Order: sequence, then structure tokens, then C-alpha cells
Amino acid sequence: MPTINMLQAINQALDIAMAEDDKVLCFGEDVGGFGGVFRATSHLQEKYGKARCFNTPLVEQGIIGFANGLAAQGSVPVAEIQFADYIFPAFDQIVNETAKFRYRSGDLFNVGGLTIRAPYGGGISGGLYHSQSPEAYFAHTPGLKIVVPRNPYEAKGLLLAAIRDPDPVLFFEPKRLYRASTGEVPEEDYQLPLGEAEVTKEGADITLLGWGAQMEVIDRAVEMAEKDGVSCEVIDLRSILPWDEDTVAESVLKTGRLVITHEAPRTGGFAGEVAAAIQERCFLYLESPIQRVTGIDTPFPLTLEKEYLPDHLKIYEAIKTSLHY
Amino acid sequence: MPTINMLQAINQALDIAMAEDDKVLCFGEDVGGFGGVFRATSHLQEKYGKARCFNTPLVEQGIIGFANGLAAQGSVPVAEIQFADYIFPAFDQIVNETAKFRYRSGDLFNVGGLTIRAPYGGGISGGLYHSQSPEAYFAHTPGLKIVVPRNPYEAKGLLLAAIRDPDPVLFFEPKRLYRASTGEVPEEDYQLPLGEAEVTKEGADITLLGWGAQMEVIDRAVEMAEKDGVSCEVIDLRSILPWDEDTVAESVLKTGRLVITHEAPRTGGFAGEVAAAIQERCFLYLESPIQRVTGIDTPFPLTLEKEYLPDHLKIYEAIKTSLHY
Amino acid sequence: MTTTAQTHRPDFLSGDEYSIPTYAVLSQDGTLHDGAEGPDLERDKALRIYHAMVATRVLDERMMAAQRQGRLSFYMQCTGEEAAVIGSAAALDDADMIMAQYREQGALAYRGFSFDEFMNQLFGNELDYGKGRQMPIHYGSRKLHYMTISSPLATQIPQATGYAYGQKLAGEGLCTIVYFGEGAASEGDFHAALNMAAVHEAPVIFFCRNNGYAISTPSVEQFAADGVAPRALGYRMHVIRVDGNDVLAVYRATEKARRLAVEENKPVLIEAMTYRLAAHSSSDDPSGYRSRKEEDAWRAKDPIRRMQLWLETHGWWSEDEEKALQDELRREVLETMKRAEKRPPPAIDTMVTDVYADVTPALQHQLDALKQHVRRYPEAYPRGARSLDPALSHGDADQGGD
Amino acid sequence: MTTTAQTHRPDFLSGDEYSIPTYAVLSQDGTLHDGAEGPDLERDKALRIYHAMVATRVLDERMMAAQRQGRLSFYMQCTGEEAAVIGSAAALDDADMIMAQYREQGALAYRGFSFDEFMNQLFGNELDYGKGRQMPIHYGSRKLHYMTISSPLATQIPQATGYAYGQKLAGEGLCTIVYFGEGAASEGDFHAALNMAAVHEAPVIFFCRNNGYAISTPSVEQFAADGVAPRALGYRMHVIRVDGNDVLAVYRATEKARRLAVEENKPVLIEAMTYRLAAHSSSDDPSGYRSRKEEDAWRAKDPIRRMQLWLETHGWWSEDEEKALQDELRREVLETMKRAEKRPPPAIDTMVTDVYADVTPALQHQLDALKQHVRRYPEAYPRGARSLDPALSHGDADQGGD
Ligand SMILES: Cc1ncc(C[n+]2csc(CCOP(=O)(O)OP(=O)(O)O)c2C)c(N)n1
Ligand SMILES: Cc1ncc(C[n+]2csc(CCOP(=O)(O)OP(=O)(O)O)c2C)c(N)n1
Ligand SMILES: [Mg+2]
Ligand SMILES: [Mg+2]
Repeated sequence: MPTINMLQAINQALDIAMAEDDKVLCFGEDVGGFGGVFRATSHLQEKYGKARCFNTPLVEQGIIGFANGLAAQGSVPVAEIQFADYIFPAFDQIVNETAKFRYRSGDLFNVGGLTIRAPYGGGISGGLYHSQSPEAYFAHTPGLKIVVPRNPYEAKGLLLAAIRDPDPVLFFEPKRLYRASTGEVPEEDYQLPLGEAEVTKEGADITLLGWGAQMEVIDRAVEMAEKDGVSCEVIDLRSILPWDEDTVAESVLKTGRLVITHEAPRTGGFAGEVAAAIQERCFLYLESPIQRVTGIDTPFPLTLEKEYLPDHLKIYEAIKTSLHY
Repeated sequence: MPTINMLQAINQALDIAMAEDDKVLCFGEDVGGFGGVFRATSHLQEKYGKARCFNTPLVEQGIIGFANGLAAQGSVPVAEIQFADYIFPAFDQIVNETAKFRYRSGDLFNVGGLTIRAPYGGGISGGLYHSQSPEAYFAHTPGLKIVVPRNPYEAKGLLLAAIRDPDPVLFFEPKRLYRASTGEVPEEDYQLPLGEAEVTKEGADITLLGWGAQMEVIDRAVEMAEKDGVSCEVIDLRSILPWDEDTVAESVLKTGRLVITHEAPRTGGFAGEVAAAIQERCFLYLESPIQRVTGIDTPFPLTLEKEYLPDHLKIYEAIKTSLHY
Repeated sequence: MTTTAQTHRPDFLSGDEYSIPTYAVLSQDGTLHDGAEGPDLERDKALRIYHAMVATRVLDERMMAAQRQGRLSFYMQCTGEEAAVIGSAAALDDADMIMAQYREQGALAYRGFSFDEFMNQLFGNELDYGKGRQMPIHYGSRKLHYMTISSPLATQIPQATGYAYGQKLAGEGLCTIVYFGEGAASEGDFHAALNMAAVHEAPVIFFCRNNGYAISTPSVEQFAADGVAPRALGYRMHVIRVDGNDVLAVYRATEKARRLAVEENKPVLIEAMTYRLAAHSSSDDPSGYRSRKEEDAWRAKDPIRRMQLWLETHGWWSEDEEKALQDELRREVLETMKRAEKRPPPAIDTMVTDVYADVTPALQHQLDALKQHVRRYPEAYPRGARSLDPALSHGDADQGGD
Repeated sequence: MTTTAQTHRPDFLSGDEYSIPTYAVLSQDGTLHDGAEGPDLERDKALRIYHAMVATRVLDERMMAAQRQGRLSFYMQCTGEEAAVIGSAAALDDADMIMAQYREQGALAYRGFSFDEFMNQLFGNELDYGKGRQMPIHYGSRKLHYMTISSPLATQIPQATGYAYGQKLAGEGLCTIVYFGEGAASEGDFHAALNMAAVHEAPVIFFCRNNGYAISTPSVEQFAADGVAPRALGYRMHVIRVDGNDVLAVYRATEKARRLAVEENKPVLIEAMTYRLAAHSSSDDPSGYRSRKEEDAWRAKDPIRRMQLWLETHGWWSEDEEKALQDELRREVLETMKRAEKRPPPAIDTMVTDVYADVTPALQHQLDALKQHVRRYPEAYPRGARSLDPALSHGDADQGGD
């Protein structure tokens, strides 16, 4: 299997989807001839023509409004938002429209064909507006699916599943890993399941839960903790909505301890939802409080980004706190 | 003290603020001559002129963008969004701009003068788009304050505090109570504190936490539970952001049990944040899992609204479940 | 690309150079304006249009009355704008997509939505295609190519651009018409939609009903410009303004617009100048913001009466036929209303369907818990409890007719 | 209000009737166009403008080079657009508010922002007014009435309308200018801003830098219309298009626009036709989407060179002075860069300030926990750890100069 990076994996997924189905379209700001500012859509316009892969005017609410209409019509739009920080002008189209399209019409109409791709996350000296992790803003919205891949293999399989899924999917790509994360990825078509978490490492003493770029950070913390003799179970949530409560609960019932981590600010972040649900479900099995290792409750900083981020050292400390409670 | 309803209390607060300070402006869709579709801004244009109380074109992103600019200039805008369901087109202006204005400029500029008023909530046969409770969507945003009053007295005192607060405030008004909730309200100027919860009833066995229109629902459930001999402590959170963790934690340390309720869907709702924080802080004192009584994870329905809403019976059942865990 | 001439004088345009005229064909007495060309409307089609206009008027009057009686929670009338809405819908292919704002029930009536279908939605009963989830007047019909109404304003406008773009790719020779008020045209989505349509050459007709008000806000407080039409110049889009109470002008303009859209992939903006004769909705009272006199002046321009007189000049319609039609429609409205009112609400299981294509395990779990709760307190939830008792339950709300 | 004439022919406008000419004064050789009137620019002011243009060019060149060397994380140049930006800023009162997009450092240079001030922001050090929180080029200055830059595009446009409305109420005779690209003008916020400004008569100048591209997207894929200027007709707003590389035309047009704004409360749209000579940013490589030839054609229209020649025709400037100025600016840039680079980052306590007017207890708590953590692993957080050691800490980052 060839070793490729995450951008290449995403590009392959788009290529396969477009080759297979004429109805698949890719568009967004700079997505056309240029192939996107990160080059995720490279060569797609050459291959599939300007009608199916194109630049849009610079208007996120229009991009998603247009995509909603296309999806309702029966096309399969894959819309790119250049940075997840710039998805908010489209918030109304996503939260009031995309998410409620099928329900409000009693299934007369739906926008299930829609996939929205957006690079998210920090660690690239992006400051307030090139670093945000907005998954929790959308996780309060029944009707949406939200997916975050952790590496090239996952990215390709999950993106193909997202495009073909009968529901609209927000696909947040950890841009810090676009080129940094490489791995073996089959050239052919394959899908990974939406709505299912993956236990990436089994362990007995404590469960660590994250998604996207945090998985790599967790791994580093786990390495430290295991040197101390702690046996860690690691779960990649993969889908934020709907999320796989069963897999997480099963693990916590076993380990009795849970640390959840995300880059977004703590208050209102998705770790809160997971903690609330798991304390309810695993109450009698919890040996210590569920811990959240997250960004602090400020906008995303620049110069002191390292201090802000929930890195491996902070996770490692949380593991120790959890164990010595 | 005269008995008035919540709309009158809000109108009084606006009137006092405008009379006191020329810089206070009220505007929004139909806010001018007509006085707003709920009449919260009645007579303000007559009293203070068209320059200070006026209709805007129908564009929420413009209303808040305009308000941000006004606030940065030193004015004190009180912008109305006609229904909280229609605040999402302004999401970018609120989340990326309002919330980050002071921080990103190192305090060179701020929009602290801004208050955004919006009627929220269900129970009025409003269906998907006249019923939403979007507080949790904003609660993930450092830099914003979020306030929800439960009755006319609270509405007046909290709104006056919000307008004068040096930070931008989202003020969500429970529209179901606009005319239904009446009470004695001093005619004069007074303020109630932002960021502080209020223990509205002391009790020993269990803590019930809510805000806005849910407080009345909690009271009904408590009445039932107390007949069963359960001693309930009731807390009105009042401010969703920043929220008063201390008051809630103190109560739970005493009662050992917590039920949180809101109308919005469960997943990603603010009850999750509270539960996550309180299980961490009160871990050893909790006698049963923290329960959430919320809307279900669907858009807001119409015909089956009663079934959807977290009413007193559901809260009463949750109290029983918590006690008999 | 901008390849314009140079000037060496710093002269500003005032933004007021372009006054777009209003295209009008039919005068209020039912005759054509001097110099106006008659339409190529056959008798049957003319009567189909007229029937839809009258049916819409009757439906609106009766349902607003029903709302006043407390039989209905909410209502919105098309009254005064029937020519704009129905005249334009009639100029389309019946398979073209219609994306409406909320005041365009006339278009649906024209396409053949039955009173039963209207009523089922209005009462949110088990036969409502929308499964009782949205407020009254949020109609939709897949078979009639009428997108289910969504309350947030203007969101349908960029959606229409996208829908039309998809139609173009599909190559079936169809287009999309999107209706919106002059108020909704202030939203950012409007700008996005028109610009994208012009750039991507989507076969879409943007139909603005300029009825003078957005709830209480008069159009002079909505925009400083001479209406919405001049905005087309900013997008290099074809545009026409029509007398919205003139069914012949609306029909003809839309027919031409459709040709531009479908044959040349040119999006078009139509601004129909009209007036909302009734209140904004059943929650509104216009006496707080406009004069009786103004209303009366517009009532004198009633579009239905105007068409009626025109039909009479052709000998296609008579006062007797008018009376018979009105009586029949009124009776039919009352009968279907009674039927719809009595029908039970959708089953409690519909609470969790259609959120996703398939009910998720978590939602199923929430539904199960809810049902258990409703079983404990059936009297508190009569609607929900009803469908829990199989003896009472009716067939499948999903049946057919979509 | 729409009070337009009637027509009885169903003729569409094509949206193409109005071609707005480009106002130009100065030709590339430094002489005035035939028939163009000279400006009323005094020598001192002309030189102030010219200095700012050259300073901006030099700063941009050096800082882009620094970025290439890895000394700076990110950079964006104004190169090619100095006349548009500085010519317009110079036509204002220095107390007018400037709300820029990000490529308008020239306006700030014109107002007197020092190289030290630029550098402190670029390096996000403890003297940066923005406390090292935003990416390079996000300048702001309260004392120079230059709103801190925000990355999300177009958000500043409706804010400018609001700011200007506040200025009008304050009655101080000031206005706001808001800069944005032709790409950003596609955002919904643009539409909101211009419409509201026209309706509420805000003294705001909307200054569109039409530089042909939004990153890789050429303006023909941004809009079908002849530029952005025709949109003013849709808002009934005063508008002028200018040669953006012609400092005299820009200056004169903005001067007149300011008079309309401040004296008549009339908002104005100015579209400056120019070209982004450099890459979009240090992250961009334009060779992927445009030709060398096209770039060269525009390089031949360099706005600085054009002004230089004009100054020479007046005898206000010489090649010697040019060389001296360039040398001095280059040296100054290098020196200030070295100073700024060496300055420490803002103290760790600044992580939680300015989120709210006062640090909340919860944030204080988070900061305390963070500091404790940093103390445990100081080598992992050298920047944060630095300010925890009082011996190393410098004065107050908040000092003065805002
Ligand atoms: C985004 C949004 N904002 C506000 C509203 C509330 N609202 C409903 S109708 C209306 C006025 C619409 O006026 P117009 O577009 O002119 O249509 P008309 O009612 O005149 O047909 C308003 C403000 C809404 N539904 N959606
Ligand atoms: C809301 C938003 N969407 C996307 C971006 C990413 N972005 C930054 S600059 C840019 C292009 C802007 O083009 P234009 O407005 O023409 O300005 P120019 O760079 O040409 O000066 C884009 C797409 C952004 N910053 N904000
Ligand atoms: Mg209207
Ligand atoms: Mg540009």
C-alpha cells in the first residue's frame, strides 16, 4: 500500500466519488482551477470539468445555500469552507436549513447528499481565525452528522462514507495533519462507518477519548503514562454526531476512569456532553471524576498558542490526577 | 408596587436606560413606530425620536454588524432579533466579532456597550422556527455574556444590568411568559447582578437547576415532589455565561443530587456543561447521577409539542429517579 | 471583467440615474392599456388561472375567519397578490420547481393542491405531508414540485440558485422560480443567491413580491432605492418590473423570463409591484402602521376583479358563474376543514423520524423513554397517548400523495 | 418608494445598460491626462503621501523577505495598491475612522504608525497593542483611529455603517471609511452594510479595492457584472469608479466622497481599479493561477513610480532624494525588526485578559492551573515560563501608544 498524506487521501476520496457518480460536485472558494488553498481538490476540475468542480464567489452563506438547493435537487454536493473559522456566516443555512430539511418536510425533500468539508484546528500559528475547532457549535443540532478523521486512512474511508451517507455530513479535517500525518492507504475505494467510535488501543486502568488531531497528542501522553505502568485504553470518537455512547460507556465500565480532550474551549465543548452522558450511564463504576483537557475559555491565541493547547503533558497530568484521586 | 407583565418590565428597563443615557439606541425589525412585534419597544420612538429607536431593514447579520460598529464607536446599542430562531444569520457577527472584539485588539477597542435581545422558547405552538432555545449555541463562546430572566422583576433588573455591563450581553427573553408572567416590579431603576445564580428555594434532598421559562415548570414539579415529602432546593442560573458554578456546587455538595432542565435538545445543551463541571467538583458527594430533563434530539415539533417539552411531570419523574437510584 | 471607458471628471453617479419602468397590460376595468399587446392565453388556461385566484381568495378568507374563531392557531393570506403569484406560476412548466416564501399558496392551488391537502397541513393532522411539524401555511408537495416552506426568510433564495444549477446539469429543460418579499430581499442570502446565479448561469427566476411592507416596516425603511429591480444591474442580470396586480403582465413577463432561464441559462429578476391587502398574518393588526385610505386605494386595484372583468370582455365568464364558483368553493372549504379538523394527529413515533434517514439508536431510546412516560400520564398528553393505543390508531400518515 | 413610469412592452433590461466610467487624472509618465484637472495638493501633503507609499513598499518587501527567511510566520503585501489605499486615507480627516480589511497598512503608515509599532505587531511581542494574539498584519491603533483588523472577511463593512451612524449622532463632523476587496464584496455582510447605510444615511465611504483577484479567484468568477460599482444603483447610493493606481484621482474622488458623507450624510461607494502585484500572502504562489505577462502589464502601471514622476514634474522630488529615502527606510526597517524580534512575548497573564472587561473567577482559575502546569514543565513552554520568572520579566505590555 502506498504511503500518502492526509491531503492526498482526501483528494483520492473526492476523485473516486466524482468518477463513480456524475452527480457529485466539488466547489468552494479557490476550489476550482487552483485546487483549493490546501490543494485538497487538485486536478479535479481538469478531470471532471468546470461544471462539476468550480470556484464560487466569496460567500459562505451562499455556498451552503447553493449546496442545500443542489442536494435537494438530487445532486451530491461536496462544499468546501476554506477554514472552519469561516463557517459561521453559513451557520443559519446549516443549522436552520440543512439540519431540518428532511424533518420539516416530512421527508418530501432532503439534503442528504450534502457534505461540507472544512479544515479545523490549531497548532499552525493561526491565531483567533485560523485555529478554531467548531464541532461543538454544531453538535447541538439534530439532523447533522459530524465526522473528524485522525489520519489519512481514516480520512479517505470516512469521507467516502460521508459523501454517500443519506444524511448531511460536516467533515472537519485536522489541517495541522494535512501534510504531517502520513500512512498507508489503499488505492481502491473503501468506507469506514459513521457513528462508530474506534478503540485504537486497549487498556485496563483508564480511558482516553478524543478525535482528530488530538489522537496523536493522546498517543504521546499514553506513551508517558505507560512508562509509569498505567494501562491506557484509547478511543477515537470519529463521529461527534451521532456519537457512539455505547463504545465509550463500555470502556469506562471497564476502566472506571475517563479523560476527554479537545482543542476548543472547555465551556460548552463536546467533552461536556460526553462527560454528562457517561457519568449518568457509568455512575457506579466511576472511580474518579471525568476529566476534561481542553483549550481554556478564551479566543484562540497566537504567541502563547503552545500554552493554550491541550498537549500531551496536560493529558499526562490529567491521567495522573485521575489515577490518584 | 405595581403589578406588570414581562413585556412591560422590559419596556420600562429600555425606557429608563434611554432616558438616562443619550447613547442608548434601540433598533431591529419592526422595533420603531410599531414598537416591535411583541411591543417590547412601544412608545420609545415617540419619546426618544427616530434617530434613537428605529426599524432596520430585514437583515439580522446587518443588525448585529451595525450594532457592533455602533458599540465600538461608544454608543450603547440594544438590538432586537425578532425571534431567537432568527439569530443564526448573525452568528458570525456575534461569535467571531462581538465576542472577540476586545481580546483581539488587546483592549484598544471593545463592543461592551452591546446588548442583543431575543425572545426564545417553546410552548406557543411555534413549531421549528418560533420555539428554539439557542443559548447553548452561544455558551461555547468566551467573550459573550448570556442572561435569561424568569419573571418581570428579574427581566427589568437583569436587562438594566445587561445594558450597562461593560461586556456584550445576549439577553434571551422567554416569550411564553411575556404576558403570562406578571408580578410586582418597582417603578424605579434597579439592577440585578450578572453571573450570579439565585437560590429561589432552599431544600435538603435534591437540587433543581434551570433558567427562564423552565423555572415555572420546576416549581410545579417541586410542588408535586414536596407533597411526597421531598425537600427540594431550586436554583435559577440566570446567567448562562459566565455561569455561577460556585452556587450550584455548594448546593449539590449539600443535597448530593442534581436535576438540570432546559427546553433545547439534550445533546450539546447547556445542561451537559453543568453536569460535566459539577460531577468533577462534587464527585464524592453525588448520591446519584446528575439528570438532564430536556427536549429530545429533534427539531422542535408542533402538533406534539407537549410531548416534546420537558414539563413538570418529566421533572417530577427525574426527581424520583434521582432519589431512588 | 471591467473594461470601461475613462473619464477625467470626478463625477459621481447619484445611484438614481436608472428608473425602471413598470410593465403593465391590463387596466382595472378589464381592458388593455393603450398600446399593450394582448397575451396568448387560451380560454382554458385563463380559467385555470382565474379559478386558482378565486380559490385562493376564498380559502384565505375562510381560514382567517377560522383562525379568529380559534379553530386554527395561525394563518397568512395571499390576498391582493394572487395575480403576481398565480400569473407567474401559470407561465411555468408544471414540472419547474417552485420555492416560495410563505404567501404563495396561490401557486400551489394553481398546480392542483387540493383543499384537503391544504387543510391537512393547516391542522397538522396525520395526513399532513409535513407530519404536523410546522406551523400552518408551511405547505410542500413533491409531486407538484413545490418545496416545503421554511420560516427563516430568504434561505430559499440561494437554495433556488443551487437547485436550478442542478437542473441545468441534469439537462431536462426545467428551471426554478423562487418567490420572496421585498423585505426578505434585504437578507444577505439574497445577495449571495443573485450573484452566484449570474456567475454560474443558473436557470432561476427570482420573483420579488414587492407588496410595500415587511410586517410593519414600509418599503421606504427597507431600502432607499427605487424598489428591488435596480439591484439586477449590480449582478448583470436580466430584470423586469411588472404591475403585480396585472395577471396578464405577470404572465407574459414570466413566460419570457422562463425562456431566458431555460434556453439561455440566464437568471432573471422580476419585481412585481403589489400590495398586501390583509394583515401580515393572523398575529398582526395593520391599523397600527398604515392607513385605511392607503388600503382602500389598493383594494380598488384588486387583481381578481381585474381579471374577472377581462374574462367577461372575452365572454369567458359571467356573474352567474362567479357566484356559483364562489358558493361551491366556500362549501368545499368548510367541508374539507371539518374533515381535517377531526383527523387525529400524527402518531407519536413520528417525533423521531426524518431527523435522519434512519432513526438513530439514541433517538429510538429517547422515544421509548418518552412513550413510557406518556403511558404513565396518558391524560397529560392526549395527542401522544392516542397513538399508543392501537385500537384508536389510524393508517399510515405517510400514505401516498407526496 | 417606487414611483416609476409605466411601459406596455415586456422588455427586459439586460443588466448591462450601465457602464460606469473610470475616473483618471494622472498618466503613467507623470503628466495629467488631457482635460484632467490637477489636484489641490500642496507640496507637503503630496510628500507625506509619497513617503507613506514608499515606506509601505519598503516595509512590504523587507518583511516578505523576512518571512521567506523564516523570521516571521506570515505576511501580506499592499504592493501595487499603495495609491488606492494611501490616496484615499490622505483625503480624510486624520480623526475619521478607518476600518480596513488587511491589505491597507499604507493607510496606517500615512497616519503615522511607526515601524516599531508595525514590528511589534508582526512579531507579537510584549509591546504589540494586540498582545500577540493575532497573526501578523492585524494592526490596530486607537490613537490613529484605525480599527484592529479582523480576519473574517466583510464583517467590518456593516460595522462601519454602524460606526458612522454613531459618528453622525455624535455630531462631530467625522466619517468612517471602510476598505474591502472585490472578493469580500460577495459576502452577505456587504449587502447588509450598503443597504443599511443608504436607508439610515450613515456618513460612510465604502472603498472597494478591486485588485482583480481573491486569492486565486479572478474577478470574472466573483461576479458577472462590470465590477462592484454598479451595485450602488441598487441601493441608490452615490458611486464613482477610479483608476486605483492614480493617486490624484483617488485623492480627489475620496475628498468629494467625504464631503457627501459628512456634509450631506450620504454614504458613497468608491471602486478603485487596481492590481495585487504580489502574492495574496506569504502562503500563496500566484504562478498557479495567473500569467507573468498579466503581472508585468500591471507592473508597468506602478502607482508609486507614477506619483514619483508627477512629483518630479513639480520639482518636488529628485532621484537623489529617492535613493536617500529608500536607503533610510530600508535601514530603519531592519533595525526596528531586530529590536522587535528580540523583545519577549506578552506575559502569560495576558492569556485571560480582555476576554471580558474584568477577568472572571473561572478564567482566573484556569490561568492559575495553567501557570502551575507551566511551572512543572518550564522547558516545554519557554514563552509562558519566561514571564513566570519575575527576574526576566519586562515592564507592562500595555504601555501607552494605543
Ligand atoms: C430570518 C428571519 N427574520 C425574521 C423573520 C420574521 N418575519 C417573518 S415575515 C417577516 C416580514 C417579511 O416581509 P416580506 O419579505 O416583505 O414578505 P411579505 O410578508 O410582505 O410577503 C418577518 C420579519 C423571519 N421569518 N426570518
Ligand atoms: C469569511 C471569510 N472567508 C474566507 C476567508 C479566507 N480568505 C482570506 S483573504 C481571501 C480573499 C479575499 O479577496 P479580496 O476580498 O478580493 O481581497 P484581496 O486579498 O484581493 O485584497 C479569502 C478567501 C476569510 N478570511 N474570511
Ligand atoms: Mg413585503
Ligand atoms: Mg481582491
